[in-house]
Amino acid sequence: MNPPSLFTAARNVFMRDLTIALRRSTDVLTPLMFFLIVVTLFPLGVGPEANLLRTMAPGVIWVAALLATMLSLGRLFSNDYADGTLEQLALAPHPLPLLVLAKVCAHWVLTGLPLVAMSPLLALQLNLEPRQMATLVTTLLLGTPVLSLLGSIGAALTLGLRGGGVLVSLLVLPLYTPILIFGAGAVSARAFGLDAEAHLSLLAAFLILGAVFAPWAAAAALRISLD
Amino acid sequence: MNPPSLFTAARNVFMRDLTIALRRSTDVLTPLMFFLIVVTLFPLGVGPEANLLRTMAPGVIWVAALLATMLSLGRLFSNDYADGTLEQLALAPHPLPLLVLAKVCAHWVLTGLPLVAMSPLLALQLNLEPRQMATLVTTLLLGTPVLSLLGSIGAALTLGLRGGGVLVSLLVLPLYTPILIFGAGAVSARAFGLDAEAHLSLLAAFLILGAVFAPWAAAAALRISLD
Amino acid sequence: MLETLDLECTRADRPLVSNLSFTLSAGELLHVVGSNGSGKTTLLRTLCSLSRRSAGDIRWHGISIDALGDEYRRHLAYVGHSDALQGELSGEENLRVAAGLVGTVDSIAIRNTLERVGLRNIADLPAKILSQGQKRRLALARLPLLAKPLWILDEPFSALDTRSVRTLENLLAEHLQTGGMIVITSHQEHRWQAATVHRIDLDS
Amino acid sequence: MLETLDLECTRADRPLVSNLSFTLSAGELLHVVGSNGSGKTTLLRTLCSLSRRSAGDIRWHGISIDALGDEYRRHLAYVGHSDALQGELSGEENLRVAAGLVGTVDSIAIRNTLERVGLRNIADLPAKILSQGQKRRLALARLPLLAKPLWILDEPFSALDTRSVRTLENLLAEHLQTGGMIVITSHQEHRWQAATVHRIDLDS
Amino acid sequence: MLSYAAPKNFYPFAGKLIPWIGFAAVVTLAFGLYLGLFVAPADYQQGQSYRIMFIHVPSAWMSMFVYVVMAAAGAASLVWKTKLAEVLASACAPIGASFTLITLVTGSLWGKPMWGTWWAWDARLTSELILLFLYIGVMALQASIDDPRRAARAAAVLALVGVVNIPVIHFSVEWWNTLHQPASVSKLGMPSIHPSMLAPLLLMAVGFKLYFVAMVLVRMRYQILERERHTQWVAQVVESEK
Ligand code: HEM
Ligand SMILES: Nc1ncnc2c1ncn2[C@@H]1O[C@H](COP(=O)(O)OP(=O)(O)OP(=O)(O)O)[C@@H](O)[C@H]1O
Ligand SMILES: Nc1ncnc2c1ncn2[C@@H]1O[C@H](COP(=O)(O)OP(=O)(O)OP(=O)(O)O)[C@@H](O)[C@H]1O
Ligand SMILES: [Mg+2]
Ligand SMILES: [Mg+2]
Repeated sequence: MNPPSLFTAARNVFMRDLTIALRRSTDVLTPLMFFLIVVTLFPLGVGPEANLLRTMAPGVIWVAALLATMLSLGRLFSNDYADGTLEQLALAPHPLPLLVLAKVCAHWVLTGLPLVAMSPLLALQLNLEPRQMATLVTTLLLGTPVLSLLGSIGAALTLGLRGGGVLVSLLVLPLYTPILIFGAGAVSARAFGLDAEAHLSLLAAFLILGAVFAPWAAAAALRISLD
Repeated sequence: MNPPSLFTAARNVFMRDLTIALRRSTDVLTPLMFFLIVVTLFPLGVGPEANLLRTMAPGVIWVAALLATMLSLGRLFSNDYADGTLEQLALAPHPLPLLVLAKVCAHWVLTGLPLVAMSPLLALQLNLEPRQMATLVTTLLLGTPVLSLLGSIGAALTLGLRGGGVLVSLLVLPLYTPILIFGAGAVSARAFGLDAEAHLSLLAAFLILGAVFAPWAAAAALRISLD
Repeated sequence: MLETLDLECTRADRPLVSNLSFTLSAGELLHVVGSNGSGKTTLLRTLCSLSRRSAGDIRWHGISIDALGDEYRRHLAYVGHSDALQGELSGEENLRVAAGLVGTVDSIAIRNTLERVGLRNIADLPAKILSQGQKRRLALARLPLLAKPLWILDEPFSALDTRSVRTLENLLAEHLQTGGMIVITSHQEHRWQAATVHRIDLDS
Repeated sequence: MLETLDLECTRADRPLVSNLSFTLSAGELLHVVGSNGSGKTTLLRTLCSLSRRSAGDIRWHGISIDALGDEYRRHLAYVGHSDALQGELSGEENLRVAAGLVGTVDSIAIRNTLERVGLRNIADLPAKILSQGQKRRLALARLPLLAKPLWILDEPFSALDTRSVRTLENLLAEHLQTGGMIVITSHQEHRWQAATVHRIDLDS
Repeated sequence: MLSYAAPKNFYPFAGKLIPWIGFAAVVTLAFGLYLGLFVAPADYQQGQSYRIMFIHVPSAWMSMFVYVVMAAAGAASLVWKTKLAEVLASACAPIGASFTLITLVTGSLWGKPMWGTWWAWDARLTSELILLFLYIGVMALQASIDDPRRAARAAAVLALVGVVNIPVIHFSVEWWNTLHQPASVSKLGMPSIHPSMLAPLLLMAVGFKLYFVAMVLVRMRYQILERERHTQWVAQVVESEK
């Protein structure tokens, strides 16, 4: 049996995660539904006034995206941890950060991407201006992968801990704040016809930094959790 | 060994849950911190304008309370399920609904009550009017137990299902909407100096109904999950 | 006295056990054997009323267990594949909880039981850091403590070291001598110290 | 060749195994015995590089495994207390995933292996509905499939029925004949079919 | 010098240092407070309330400084796997969290007379609040893991990731136009503050640092005892201190 190239192994991990998730289609649907429901809760809590809703909308949508991603982090490693698969992954003859990156990519495809696809609909519901729509989609497209990347660190650190689900939010949400600020900020800026380019390039910078460093941190955290 | 009275058994279950949670004080702290952090995220997303924040505040605080309770639902049964304790509970010679009620009470003491205690601080941060403060605390005091009660049904139904954490939110959040509407509605009404009594009596009615019916539904759901 | 009449257990509409009738009286042991996947666990969970049977009846002293409900469960102790331990609680606390659920808590009895299964000196460690076999011993310690007449045990010997296997065998023998009943599965052969041993082979 | 030098393993700063030195060459088997909680699992995980040792060294063909890193892991197969199965995936898919991670996937080899461990006819069921012993067999099926020289097995015989125990014993014998190495724990006694059997008792 | 890194040697060494550093901290803090509360003149704009500054500003500096120390110690513990660095990192978290809390409380108290509100969602205030959350996250993570070595390493990873927040706090006043005071003391070159106010401020800053060192040593000693409780030398120490 020839050792597969690193790339093949990573692709196998990626495909495996997709297969498992699609086997349970609710797994893909639920973060999306959560996103939708949280955004819907706000008009219920705040009242139906259109102007107020429009001002709040970028923030609300982004916070909902943060929470939906965060909630779905449990899936990233914990099933694999509980049944011992993660040990096998750590024993694979490949750099763990790259396998982690493959898992994070799968996670993003399963949660981040659907959120991005869904967001125009919500923007419509909350009366966003048409010119804000494109910015919203772009910021989410740049920002949600960072959420998955940063989240993987928190998920790895809290593996096997009781109350892990809530603990991970405590670790991860503070790290998410810059993305929230620039993401929602960009969309709000467009409401006044301002340029959002600076915000967007910052988000892109976060994405690159995250893709380079987060897998290493997450892999280190995994090895610690398995010890 | 004499069989204990029903009341003793329920008290034992209640005390056990408290002991386990206090053994891990983070378990008690994290939903609280989550509540705080979510409320903090909104100004970051929406911007710092004080008037806007004040209008949003009741809705934001209530939505955060909903989410914090919902997140902590995982703790209600799933640890007991994973390690087989729940089977033993189902095999105990006592009506399961009452043992469930004991567990729900423990859950509320550990999550709902701290939220209520924390809420005045958040009200201050979001510039709520002083007269709204008392209403906020009252609505939370009446509403959070209902959240725990309704949540127990969702938690029982999703036991052992993959992606349970997100699935439970899907089942439970729609059930939570009436409480959100009347809870946040009461606080908003006070902003205009209106009376909130009708809202409060509705919340009290929900509480009584929930306490009577939810444990039965949750117990039935538990037996189904264990089959 | 536990008896089944034409019991049938199915999994996803596929019958695993069918037309099973047996009677188990005080002091008797029923050893359920069968290859992996033959339905031993399914049968035991059905006897506990955790899973539902698809046909037939299960009776406790002549009355159907459905009619008895909690009254049946009062007489029953079950140890399954999983240990039912709270990782956060110490060994002693775990036993205390188990006892509190079905009877009064007796600290001395708990300490004696821990001594018996050889966990006395680590009784204060949280259960989650115990080794596989130590956890298993803690789960089994519920049996002598709770003093129920009917024990239903699903591979209780797994993960135990040789000394603990002997301890458990003695526990079983004592229980039978005092008029208890045992339904047990095990892949190993044991010399049961019982007056009457029934054996059901699910493979045949 | 696997060797340890004055190895020490600690749990929560308490030493469990200390000053352990052994050498394991091709075709040899190391049976680690000890009572529950004596540190067998801890030792095995340390040998896999999953847990960190607190002192001493572990060498693979003379080079410290820290220096080797992934190169060491390329030669190693580990089956621990848990089965490392994805409940959602079928038996065949589970093996396919395991193979894909460390080598090329060969469908025929997978089918033969499933045949070998007696799971061929339920290879399409999702792993979560399998019985305890069937899961265990699926986990063990990775061993012949992956063809690694060093096998580290933590109580592989648990939950297996008698026929599967024999199958596994044959697998082990074959592996040793073809120059493999095995580190194993088991509470039962086995007649190992190995040229050289080392035995480490952690209780003494 | 290296031999002091062994817990066994560090323990008595730290024990000897603590009284001296503690004493120096008390003296500096007392003198600084005296100068700040009684000698420095009232501010022509803010009257007396500005004196909160002598607590607020040094503790704000400390809240960030301690985090950096914690992250650096964490990094050292991951790289060199030394026990002492692990212990140092975990001793930092609660102290840093307290300084952050003090900053937030004193800032709020100061904000009421100055800005007419206890709290505003200004960038610096918010990022300081997030710093508190980061500290609490590190502490919560540490408390959730039983094995102290694992706990220390996990907390180190988290602390390192969170260190990006520090520049955000510091530069937030320049990046966003906000309510909060821009740097007036820590500015390079000439500080734009009167010397009679600067002196007590600097004294307080030094005092807080000394206090921090003393506290951290005390906590480290406790943890070392706890973690080495199975060893011979701890048994001897416990014996001799009975
Ligand atoms: C809750 C409210 C407040 C918080 C969280 C807060 C936070 C901070 C922080 C983190 C620093 C250190 C910044 C650095 O060195 O980079 C700082 C410094 C400072 N703060 Fe505040 N602050 C608050 C309220 C106030 C108020 C109301 C005033 C007075 C108007 C004030 C005046 C100052 C001054 C003068 C400095 C020193 C700036 C320097 O020279 O670096 N703060 N504060
Ligand atoms: N949903 C399902 N669909 C089809 N078959 C199922 C389903 N759930 C369980 N089974 C089958 O039912 C059997 C369950 O057997 P059970 O767990 O009772 O076996 P067992 O005798 O306890 O085996 P072991 O010795 O391995 O513990 C297995 O063969 C399993 O494949
Ligand atoms: N955090 C901890 N603090 C103290 N002791 C611990 C901690 N974690 C594990 N232990 C102890 O370390 C030992 C772990 O042993 P291990 O799991 O290696 O045993 P084992 O030989 O595999 O036993 P078994 O035969 O039961 O599987 C146990 O005695 C356990 O109590
Ligand atoms: Mg079974
Ligand atoms: Mg073991």
